[in-house]
Amino acid sequence: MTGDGASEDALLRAVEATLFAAEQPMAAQALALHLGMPQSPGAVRTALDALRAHYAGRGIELVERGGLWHFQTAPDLAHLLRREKEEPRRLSRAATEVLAIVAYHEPVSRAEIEAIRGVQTAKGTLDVLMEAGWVRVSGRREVPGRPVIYATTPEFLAHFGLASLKELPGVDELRAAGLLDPVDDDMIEQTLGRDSPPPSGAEPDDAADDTD
Amino acid sequence: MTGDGASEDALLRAVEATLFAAEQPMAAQALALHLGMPQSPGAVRTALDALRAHYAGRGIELVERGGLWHFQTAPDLAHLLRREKEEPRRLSRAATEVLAIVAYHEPVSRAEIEAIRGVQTAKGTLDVLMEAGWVRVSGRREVPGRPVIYATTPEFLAHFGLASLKELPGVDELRAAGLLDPVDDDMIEQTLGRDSPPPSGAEPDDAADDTD
Amino acid sequence: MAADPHPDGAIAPEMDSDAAWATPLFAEGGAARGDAALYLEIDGWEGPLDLLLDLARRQKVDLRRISILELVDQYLTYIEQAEALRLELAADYLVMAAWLAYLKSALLLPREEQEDPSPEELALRLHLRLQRLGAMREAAARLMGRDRLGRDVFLRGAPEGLRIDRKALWQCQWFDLVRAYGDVKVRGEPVVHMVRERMVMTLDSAITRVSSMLGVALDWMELRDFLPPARESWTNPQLRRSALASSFVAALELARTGKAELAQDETFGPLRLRAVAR
Repeated sequence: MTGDGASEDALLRAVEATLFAAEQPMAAQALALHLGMPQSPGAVRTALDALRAHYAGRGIELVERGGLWHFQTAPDLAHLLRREKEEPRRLSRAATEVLAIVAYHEPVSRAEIEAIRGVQTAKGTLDVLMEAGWVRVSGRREVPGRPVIYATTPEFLAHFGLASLKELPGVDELRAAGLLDPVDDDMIEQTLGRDSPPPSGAEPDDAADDTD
Repeated sequence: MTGDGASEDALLRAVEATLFAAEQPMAAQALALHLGMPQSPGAVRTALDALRAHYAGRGIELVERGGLWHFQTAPDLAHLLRREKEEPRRLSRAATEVLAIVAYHEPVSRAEIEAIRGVQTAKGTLDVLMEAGWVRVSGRREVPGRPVIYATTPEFLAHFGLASLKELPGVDELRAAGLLDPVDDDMIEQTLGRDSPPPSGAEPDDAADDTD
Repeated sequence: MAADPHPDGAIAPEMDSDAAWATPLFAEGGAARGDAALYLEIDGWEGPLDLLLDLARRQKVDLRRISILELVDQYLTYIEQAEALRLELAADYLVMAAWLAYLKSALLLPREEQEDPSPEELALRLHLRLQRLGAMREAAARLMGRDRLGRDVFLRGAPEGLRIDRKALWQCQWFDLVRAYGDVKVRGEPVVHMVRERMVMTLDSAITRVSSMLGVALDWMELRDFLPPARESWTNPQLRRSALASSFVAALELARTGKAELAQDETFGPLRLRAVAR
């Protein structure tokens, strides 16, 4: 603090550290008071300007808003603070079933999906499929209650490498592939006992006949 | 990101902004991951070194503590900042001694701590250090009784401004003088085998076994 | 510390701030407090090793060159004087005193009468223990005196924070999709099958049938007469029972809505119904 240069540098460092550690933006006057030099707000302002110039273009900048100074991350780097991290997650069994039903029966209402699956479908399951970008709301069915109906998206076809939904294997092909082999009675019992009943007795029948 | 210089500068700014905004110290690897370049921790390390050099002597500095990096105010400005900050927890004499023993001898069991101090250590003393986040249980020693062993944490290094345990004050001299040699297991066993406080009857034997 | 007659003894040092213990108790200039102070500070030590270390430092020489004999004398004097002042001493202080007295006598006895380990070796080991403790005490003081985060150096006061929005990248393979549909179909089919096998007459069809038959009937009719004739599929006893039950509920429903009236002359007797005249 002997020469002017040295004392200026010391003030610069003090202002820099104080603003860095401060929990709130600070006015030049408050900084001067904090640094024990209430008579020299001008010197503090000079230091603030010098600091602002030093940080210009760096990853951090010193900004003044309504007379209050604070450090912040450079605005063009704001995307670094909010980073999206994509985590691969396997679609749940329920969601896969719902997706398959939408693909085979589209457009289809939630009640119809439930009827086909034989169990109630959680609201979140369709949300997950829409978040994944594979299912969309395609309108409303013109029946009483005007239920929302769902359909697949072009992203769905792209993800599964399909030119169109017609490329999905038919029921006969599924049977040939052994994917429709009867399950044993215990399993049926479990399925029936575990899940809530379909919304109506008749619907599964109709819906199932659909694809034959 | 066209030329090398430009991309280096961009990385420098990104590392600077990220560490500045981070609420916790970050490892180079974590920074690389956050910046979407997990394959290039080396480039991030180069940027960190450049930044550390840039900030040297300023009011803020970039430091590495146990592999984790953070910005902090320059130590010589403590007098300007301390007045408004509350003092960190004051440690009891016993707690400071136990902390030093854990740091210089880690990993170390409670019996080993007691053997060095010559008194039983109150349960609460280690708890206080663990609550402060400076000491953690690091496992069990594979000897009869499988005693819990303690070690320091990255927070310990950060709090005391140590890049690593190698920077502990006087650690080389103490090691050269044999004062950090492992405490003999027999002695610990004897210490543990007694109901009376360890220093009492055990003392002469302890001392005798100590140097074997 | 159960034997410690000074309950504060175990606690008081814990309360001391690092500065408080590092300076007055162990300062080389301990002479300032005089001998009298020594006895009053019995609470100040955490066990005999602590006291021995302090005594060793009072020799005002490097800890490596202290005289064990002098140390032993100091300790024994301290214990004696404490006893003279009727201060109760913890057992560990007395045991240490006994051992030190033994060590002293061994050190003074002629060499050839010694057993293993030699008293010199015992003294050396005591010495090393004091050095170890002394080293840790100094290390602790130096550690506490460093530039500490939150006391001397500070992190950023108001960091923006890094937020990572986790976005699920949903994974599903073509085969998973197709197999899931197969599972749905397989699960659905038996349900359908069972419905077909358990043939029923629905309430709706019973109401339709009963009310249309009532419309043409002129007089009381027995409920059973409303059932479909037992031909073809209607011979199935299960289905007939279902039809009877449904027709009965249909009759009740028609009576409730005022379209029919019911009569039964005796318990379990035939149930008759007829249309209510408009």
